[in-house]
Amino acid sequence: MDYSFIKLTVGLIATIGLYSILYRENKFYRLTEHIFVGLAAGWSLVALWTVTLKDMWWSKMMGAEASETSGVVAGYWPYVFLLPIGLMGYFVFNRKHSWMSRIPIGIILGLVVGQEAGAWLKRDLPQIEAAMKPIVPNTEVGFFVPTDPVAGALYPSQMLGNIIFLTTMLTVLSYFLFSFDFKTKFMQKSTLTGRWLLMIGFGAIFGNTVMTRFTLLIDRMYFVWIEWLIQGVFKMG
Amino acid sequence: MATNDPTPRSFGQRLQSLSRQTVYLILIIVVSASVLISKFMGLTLPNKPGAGSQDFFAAIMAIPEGSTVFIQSDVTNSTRGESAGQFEALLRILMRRNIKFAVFCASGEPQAPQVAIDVIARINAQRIANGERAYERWNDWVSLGLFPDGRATAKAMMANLRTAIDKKDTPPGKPPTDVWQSPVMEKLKVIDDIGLYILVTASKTSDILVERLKFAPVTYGDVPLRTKLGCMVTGVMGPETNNYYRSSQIFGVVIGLNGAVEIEHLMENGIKPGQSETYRSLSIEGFKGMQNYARGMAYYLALHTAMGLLIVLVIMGNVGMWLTRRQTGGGA
Amino acid sequence: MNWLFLAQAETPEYNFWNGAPGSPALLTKVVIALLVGIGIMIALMFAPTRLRRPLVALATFVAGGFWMASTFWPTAPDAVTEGRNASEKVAIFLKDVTSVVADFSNVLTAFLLGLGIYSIVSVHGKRILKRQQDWSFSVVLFASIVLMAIFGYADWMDEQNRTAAVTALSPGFWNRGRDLLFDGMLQNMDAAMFSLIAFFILSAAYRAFRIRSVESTILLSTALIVMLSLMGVVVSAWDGLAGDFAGGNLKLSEISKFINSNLQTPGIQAVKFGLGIATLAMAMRIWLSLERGGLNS
Amino acid sequence: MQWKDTGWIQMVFLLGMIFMILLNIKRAKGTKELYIRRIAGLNAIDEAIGRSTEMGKPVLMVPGIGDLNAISIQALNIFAYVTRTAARFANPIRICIANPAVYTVAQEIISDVYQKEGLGDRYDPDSVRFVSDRQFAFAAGVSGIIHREQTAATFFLGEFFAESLIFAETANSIGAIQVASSTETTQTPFFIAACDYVLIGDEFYAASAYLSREPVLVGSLVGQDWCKIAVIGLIIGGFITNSIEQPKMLKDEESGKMRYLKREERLIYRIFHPEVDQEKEAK
Repeated sequence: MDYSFIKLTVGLIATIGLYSILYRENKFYRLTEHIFVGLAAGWSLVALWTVTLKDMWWSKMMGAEASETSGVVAGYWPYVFLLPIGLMGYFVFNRKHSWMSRIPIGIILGLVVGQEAGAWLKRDLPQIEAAMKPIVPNTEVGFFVPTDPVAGALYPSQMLGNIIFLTTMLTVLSYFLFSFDFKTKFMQKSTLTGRWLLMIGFGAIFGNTVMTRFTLLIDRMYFVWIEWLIQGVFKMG
Repeated sequence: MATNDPTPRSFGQRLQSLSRQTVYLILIIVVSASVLISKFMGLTLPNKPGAGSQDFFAAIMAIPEGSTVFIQSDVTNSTRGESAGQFEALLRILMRRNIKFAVFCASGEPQAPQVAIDVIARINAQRIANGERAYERWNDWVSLGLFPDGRATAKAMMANLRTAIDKKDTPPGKPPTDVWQSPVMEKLKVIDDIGLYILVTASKTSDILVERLKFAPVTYGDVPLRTKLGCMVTGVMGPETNNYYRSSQIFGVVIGLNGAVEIEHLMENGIKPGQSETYRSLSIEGFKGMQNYARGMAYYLALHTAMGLLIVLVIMGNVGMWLTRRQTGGGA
Repeated sequence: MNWLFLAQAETPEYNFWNGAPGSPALLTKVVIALLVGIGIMIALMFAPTRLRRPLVALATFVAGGFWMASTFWPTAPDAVTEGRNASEKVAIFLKDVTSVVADFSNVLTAFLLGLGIYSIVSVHGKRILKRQQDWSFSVVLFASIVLMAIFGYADWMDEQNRTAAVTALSPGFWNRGRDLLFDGMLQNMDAAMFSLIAFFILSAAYRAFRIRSVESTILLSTALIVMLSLMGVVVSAWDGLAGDFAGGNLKLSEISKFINSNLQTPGIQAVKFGLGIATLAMAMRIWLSLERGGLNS
Repeated sequence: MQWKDTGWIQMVFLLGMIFMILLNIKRAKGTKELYIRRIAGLNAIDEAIGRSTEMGKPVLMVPGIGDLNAISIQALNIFAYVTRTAARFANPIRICIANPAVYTVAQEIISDVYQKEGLGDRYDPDSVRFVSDRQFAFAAGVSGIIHREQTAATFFLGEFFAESLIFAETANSIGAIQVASSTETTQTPFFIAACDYVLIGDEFYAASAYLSREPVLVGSLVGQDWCKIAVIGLIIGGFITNSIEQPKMLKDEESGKMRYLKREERLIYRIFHPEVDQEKEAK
């Protein structure tokens, strides 16, 4: 048995172990689950230094010697202040000083939420712009869009689409108004329509997601039957 | 469960009460059979590429030869089913068109760079077997490795591309060297110098890039692009990423397994005039006669049967409910 | 002073803030700074109660303030090199510091990982000590952590001393072990767990998707059309049947395109607009420490 | 000096939104009762806790698998409410967490809830657990907890991705009551299929205001509504402007024929893309 087949077989056993939950909760699943969580935690410990702290913190603080291919990199000592800040988090289990854990948390949160305003500008505003669709058609060009359309023209069939687009957008937005007590029939209808039209979006998401999930299963079955059985055991193809 | 139920069941109730385990078993059988049939019969199923994939294909076919494309590949083997098919198709096109690329991961998934390198090795082996030129690491492509924080990396690339990428790769027969000395990277100074920025992802990294990257509009041949960012995403991320495509925040989007098949189909047949919705007169030759259909098509039959099964089961459930209701006296 | 704390190709200029790698000066500075940092930490332990909340609020405000400033401060033109005015200098400073600050939240979160590991050890350690149900599995869990950590680090250290060419020729013992644990087991477990969802989707759809209300009917019929439109065989058969009837608009590909661009897109966009605004509001409340209860109680 | 990427109009709009949120928070501090519409899923929280009390089984809470950000904090704020109710009935709780920083905050918030209720001795630090920071190891671990502890009520609120359906179906298979919400719209349909009560979109953010009636939160919610109305207004204004310009024609400089306006020539486009004008000036 060569190494790559052993590796495939280990993967197969792990797969069967996790799939066994489909029948019912059992000891084999429990064993696989604990190995899984253990390996993941072990890997986090490895990645902690090799992926995060070494490059993002230690090398920047201590610098790097010159090598054949790159020059000297200076070390910047102020990076060391991050360590005591991080350590303050460990006061969380101390009743008297637990408030100190909020300092690193506050800094992390600040660094994350501070980016939200900028993110909103680049993410949402262009979509708002794209939602501003014209609804006055250029009727002289025909009803449906031909294969060779007039540049810049809006065909009546497109207009209908744009009206539906805007109706959906505005009614769905109106569904998410929480602090207004809608007394008028029109607004009540609008929020209800919004909820219904929202379901179209969710339906589309459902359809697309089904594709992904089934593909993952297909890939697993490909692994089991083609890669393990046919290519691994029977050494074919 | 079913066996403990003392009351005799109607047909309608039975239709609704397949046990979970039965449903699971049917699914495994259906999918396994389809995968095996597809493998041994080598089926090619029809497909009709959508606008997102067409625009994506048009852009990577229009970009000038010799320019450098950034590929941010954030996928691992856990979404191999969809992502690998897309990634392989992308690589085949880039290699056939002699476009240089730098591949990296910016999602903190330590395994992703190796997964990408493995795929490149596989495609390269196929190229050599087909008598094509091997794509050489360092001269034709580089691996920039891992950037643990996508947000920070995108921001840093916008601010200063040269300092944001502080990585080494291995030239043939030499020790690891600063990537900026590689032919792939040496001409780049700011982020607008890259040809295209393509994201292959199974998660929300598309949001992160859209929120942080910004490109000046550019025209490649007949294809005007308002941005150089394009995405290959899994089906789940499809509808959300599609919004960015609809508002021109990305130039094209390839969604899921169907998208992988669409790209393979476009590679085979190209785009004929009038076919592309966005660029009506655009005409692109495909790569007829080369190996275009690959992993996407290998899984496509199973996708049909599995989705067909889901539809049948949902119909069964609803017919069952309808029959039961009718028996128990009207719309009770 | 040089605010660009990053690697540069040329020999760097040394100043108060940095030092040559491995030099005694740099080490001394690091040690002194660490001692000062720990000193500040100890001093904070004696901070009066009324100062506590403002201190946390100040930390949050300063951290978030950097990104807010870099969002709202106008950018400086790239071309000019001489004669910057004060506001342009600030803009350049913000731009340079971006790549430094960008990593901070990751580094801090990494320092907190110990707490997470402590939680795992505490839960499972107690189970083993008290011989509770399934304690043997907890032993397996610890063994997995230790194995993975040992092989992971050993392989990494090994790799530091190896060139890429050697790795390809003969993977060492540590490399094989790590590969088996990570690629062979962990990655496959990821994929297997991920693919379980296919089963769950099927059973959830079979059990729950009934045409009961307007909402469920809409959701179900859209899902059906989208799924059919993803099946190439169905699309080509349907499109063939529909032909050019009604301007070719009854083709399945056209119908799904219409739903995609005129109903699905605005629906999802509107939800995300709401979420975006709510996130922005929440971000502002956290940044300015306006929340009562929870974090700021 | 320039706002090259965005232009000052966009900055002003963003600042205006922030101003509206802050203004309403300030405004709400003075008043007592502000209206919030009924949110169905939230009324189910007490029912779910009540049921798990009857059965003597634990309440499970998962604040998603995201990093420490506004979403996780929001989820933990809702869980603080759930925990308070559960603590009064001496109901055991389990909070499973996938990020060490979120874990730290959760320990802090939850122990605080018990202290405030005067039930400090009932608090078990192990009830807030860090399971794994790897997505599917987390999913496997939480599924195991659901199966073994037979949780009677489950709350999945926060940033969920693919693992959402694993949790929801597992909990469904043991008959637990489920209240769920994901800020990821991609997961909402699956929660709709598998859970009893689902909060859609930013109902999740409205939840803490609805539950606590805290003036700051209620005021912020009102401010968010103002922002949404501003967005609606912006869209309406935009499509009217675009519609007015739609029939407009001008003479093409190259061919001399009449043609419709190009995208870049429209007013709205120029407002949103100031760099277009700047580039022209530069030429």
